[in-house]
Amino acid sequence: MTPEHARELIEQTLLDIVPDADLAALTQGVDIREELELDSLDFVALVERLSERAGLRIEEEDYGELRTMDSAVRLLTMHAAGSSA
Amino acid sequence: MPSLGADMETGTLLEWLVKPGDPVHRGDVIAVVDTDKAAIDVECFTDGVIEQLIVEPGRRVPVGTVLAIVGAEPAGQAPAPGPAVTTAAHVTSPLVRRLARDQGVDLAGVPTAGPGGVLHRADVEHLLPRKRDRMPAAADHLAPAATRRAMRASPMARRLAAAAGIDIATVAGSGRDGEIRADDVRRATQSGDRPAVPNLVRVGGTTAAPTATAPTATAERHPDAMRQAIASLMTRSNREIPHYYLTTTIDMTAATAWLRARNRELPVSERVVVAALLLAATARAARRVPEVNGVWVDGELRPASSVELGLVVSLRRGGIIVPVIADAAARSVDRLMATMRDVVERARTGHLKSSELTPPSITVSNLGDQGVESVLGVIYPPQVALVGFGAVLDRPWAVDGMLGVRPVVTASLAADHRASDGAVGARFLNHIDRLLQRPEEL
Amino acid sequence: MTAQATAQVELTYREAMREAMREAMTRDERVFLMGEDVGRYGGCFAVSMGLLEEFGPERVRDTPLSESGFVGAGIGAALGGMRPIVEIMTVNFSLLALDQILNNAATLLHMSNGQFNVPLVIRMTTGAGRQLAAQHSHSLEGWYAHIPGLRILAPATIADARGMLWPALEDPDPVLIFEHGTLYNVSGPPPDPSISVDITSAAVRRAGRDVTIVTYGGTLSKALDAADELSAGGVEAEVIDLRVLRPLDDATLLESVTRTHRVVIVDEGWRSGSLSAEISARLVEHAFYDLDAPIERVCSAEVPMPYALHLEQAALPQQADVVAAVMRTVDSRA
Amino acid sequence: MTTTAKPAKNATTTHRSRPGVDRRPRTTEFEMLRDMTRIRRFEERCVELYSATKIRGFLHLCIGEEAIPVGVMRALTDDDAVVSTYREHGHALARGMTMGALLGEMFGKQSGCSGGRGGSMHLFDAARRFYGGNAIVGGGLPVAVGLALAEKMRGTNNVVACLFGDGAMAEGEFHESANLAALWHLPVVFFCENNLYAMGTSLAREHAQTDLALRAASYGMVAWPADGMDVLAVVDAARRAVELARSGSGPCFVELRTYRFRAHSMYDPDRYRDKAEIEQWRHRDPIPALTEKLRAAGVLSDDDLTEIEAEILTEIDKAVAEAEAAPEEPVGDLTRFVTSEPRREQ
Repeated sequence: MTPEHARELIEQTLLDIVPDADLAALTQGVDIREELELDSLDFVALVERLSERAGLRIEEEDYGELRTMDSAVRLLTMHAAGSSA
Repeated sequence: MPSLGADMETGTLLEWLVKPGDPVHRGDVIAVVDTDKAAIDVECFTDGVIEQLIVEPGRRVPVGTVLAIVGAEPAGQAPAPGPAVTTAAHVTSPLVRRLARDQGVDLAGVPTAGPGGVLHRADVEHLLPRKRDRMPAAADHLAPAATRRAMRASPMARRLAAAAGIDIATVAGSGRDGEIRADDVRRATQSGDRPAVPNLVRVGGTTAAPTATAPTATAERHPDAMRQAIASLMTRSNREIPHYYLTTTIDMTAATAWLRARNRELPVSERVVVAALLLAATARAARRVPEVNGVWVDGELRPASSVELGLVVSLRRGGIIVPVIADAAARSVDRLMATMRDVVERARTGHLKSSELTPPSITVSNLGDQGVESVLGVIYPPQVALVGFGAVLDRPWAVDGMLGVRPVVTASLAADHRASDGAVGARFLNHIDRLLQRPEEL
Repeated sequence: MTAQATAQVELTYREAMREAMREAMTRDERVFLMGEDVGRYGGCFAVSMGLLEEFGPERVRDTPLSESGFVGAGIGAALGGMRPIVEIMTVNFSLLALDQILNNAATLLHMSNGQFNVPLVIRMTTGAGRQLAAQHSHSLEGWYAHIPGLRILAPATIADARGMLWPALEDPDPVLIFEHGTLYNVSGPPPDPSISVDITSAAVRRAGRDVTIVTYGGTLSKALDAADELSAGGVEAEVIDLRVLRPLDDATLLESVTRTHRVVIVDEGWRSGSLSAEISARLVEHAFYDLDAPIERVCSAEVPMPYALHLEQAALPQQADVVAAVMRTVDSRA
Repeated sequence: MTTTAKPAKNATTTHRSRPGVDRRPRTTEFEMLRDMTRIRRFEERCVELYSATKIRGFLHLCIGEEAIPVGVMRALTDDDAVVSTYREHGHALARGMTMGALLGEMFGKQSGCSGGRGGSMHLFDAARRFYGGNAIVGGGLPVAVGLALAEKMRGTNNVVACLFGDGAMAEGEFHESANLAALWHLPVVFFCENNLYAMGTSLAREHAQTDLALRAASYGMVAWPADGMDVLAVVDAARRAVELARSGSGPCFVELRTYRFRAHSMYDPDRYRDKAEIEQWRHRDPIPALTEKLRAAGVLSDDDLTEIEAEILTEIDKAVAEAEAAPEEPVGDLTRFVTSEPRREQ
């Protein structure tokens, strides 16, 4: 999975949960949960959909990787690399 | 006397077609009876011999009264089980027995007017106190028209006056005929509320947000309608409810470890978040402490029969809505998780069902999600408690004298001092703590 | 025949109901439409136009003029495993089928102790306002809302016209859908298919804090116009669209009334024994101590609907009547 | 002066001569005799129970018309559907519903086939596709047409038997139903039990054209009369009509000419019929008629009759005891099934 594909997938999933989210604000180092005010239920929904779409199982230990957009993209490109696109 | 029609209560015996000593067979017509509608033949349902004609022609008797006794056939056939029941002293019909039972009359002692010890309805009725003279004279309980007019106050005005402890009669009515309205009472009590302030929500389920199915744009043009509703609710809550606050810090090591291990086995879609455990523990604890699970109405605590758990949900465009999870104490952690996800998602898209907005018996605020350490909430009237959970954070923690780092959560209770006092509140929070130490039993 | 533009900018109420029927018949082959002139003629109000050509005479059945006959047949077919949609041209003719609707459709499940369900949907046009005079202008949905065992719907918006039919067909009990005659030509943006439409709750069409206007079906637009007029005068009216006339969504009504403390009910039925009477009674029973003014009702005049336009308009509830009623609740000096 | 029909033969209570040997021939005629007798004895007991206020409300008996339920139900399969009227005890028993279910219903008990909610006029049994009695004269006809419409649209080859009286022929719903059924070639058989009276109104005072079969034929369906007092004739007519309807050619109408020996209902003084007419019809009582035929053919003995009566008496007594012992529906369930129960949350 390419970084561009991963980023697009993450942005699409975020929009599912917060339809009017301002994705531009998620610049380098910005905490996604704080910026979009995601509570634990939103976050578990985000993880569930990302796992489905990326075809990989995101464990609770990996939650730290989903803090910022860059780290999330890295997580997907690395782990989902092996999975079929 | 057989029942020969749906609404037949009594019948008049017109004539006998048999006399004592006559043999009779099943299906023979033995008498004719008048039923106010027509003369109808009366059949005999047994074979036997007429022994005695009890009721003489011309008499009106209730359905079920024994008209005659059919003796056994000489061939020793058992006497026919006639409809009447022979008690020791009297012969009574089901109708008479039911009347007696309803009116609480002991049949044994009732003198019988008819021959042969047959008890008739009239015998029972004349024992009952006559109803007519016990009715109060119709006129006296209607207040004379004049005084009634002077006091034209709306029910709400009366309630506000009573709540504010002032005599409604002293309030000047601004209506055309001197009607007294809520605003008049507010002005009288100078409670400072602007007359136009929306009145407070009396029923729980503080939804102020219009449901999303409103197609017209106007619903959006008045976001402050919700803000005002919340504002007035909070002011009333603080004014009317004597709050007391308790907080405790709960070691979440066992809970988070159990959860993490369990989630690893479950598919991602069934993963359970900490909030579900906190709800489960609160619901179970609330079931055990009625003083925090109910409503304060008309000066007394009314404990709820089940735990109707209100969940404070913050809406994306600001404002809050408090859907209720019915009978939360009886739901497993998994079902609470599923229900919570479903209800919160629908709350945010405005698809709550009206049944989910019924008054909760206790409410939980879970602002911990937003990283706040502890939450001191304001109770939603008429409830008597609000539980707040902060975020689960790693904190230094002493265990058997050794210093370590442990995940902990601050749980707070805002409670109504009229309904419970500190000791009860503390017992409630400690119970939540104990439940969270053995998450597998939740 | 209205042009069936593919990229539809606007959708009429009639097209929304037609689309709903087409979707239902496509999704479930047990669903079929039966009624007078629903097939070749395309429906007395052109709602079922084109369905005969698409689904054939077996599933779009023109019936003889035998309301009791074909409504009873609808009940029997529902008992027999089908999911019929029976169209009675107007509520005025439904009186000929009242015995079947009341004594069979509404009663069978209870009387048979739960053995027989009647999953039947009956659609009929209702209401006045098109100078059809007394026999063709009745508004009797309130009668049907009196009968236990029936669910009564009054779609007032395009979204409800499009969305209510499918859940109604899925309901194992008989559902009656009343479509106000003046709504068929109303057009609006096509409803968002992702938003599911329920057939259980009322809807707050306009939030407001000073008074609650309760209405349904053909009088919703008049209530909303009255609310706008009132808003200019500083009175914010909340408008509730009942959507479901039985069972009534008491919770939504009470929640609103306990906030606004003033109520105006707008009902095109005759005042005596009308649905507005029932709603008023419930509010007095459950929100008595929150009422700051007597409940107002704006209903049709209790007359056989006259033909002449000026008389008919005088007999029907109008925007001005609603505004006047609201003002009586807000300021008793009005 | 109404007298109930005497039992076929004055059953003496002699002891069965040869215990253990079951030599009864299993011919269908024998079964039909037993079924008709079973209906008659059941309804005779209902008269007693009504007089003793155990059964309330309205009670409509079919004594005298037993050939029709026995004959018609024999022509149907388990998958066919039956729509009846308030004079339905015979139809229900012949369709296979138990005496306990019927008496429980008339006693208003929970053990009744409708849970005690319907009473004598509203007996329902989904398993046997018995879509109930109907207290509205003609009310069942459109429903039967609808059931047949469903059978046709679902491509089954089931038939719907719709039973009703001559009174219903004057209802608008007969006209609408007959026309719809013929127009859409539906598999429904209209069995008209013409007992010459619509409650107190004789045939000639309720119909301008009293040839009911002729009237039905005018709707474009096959229609013919048959002797409703001869169970063999009824079976034959019913079979032909059901086969015709099952073939898909459309509805049929069979006018079964019959007579009820008792009043319209327990509430009817029956003054509108003269006794001579009743006596005259008694001579065509379907039960003694079949009894004589079987006796003449040497397939029926006194012992057989005694055994039939004893079996039926036991069955009735058991049903009465069951009904009396059965509980009433708890008042708390009053509103159950007004609408369907919401699907249980998992």
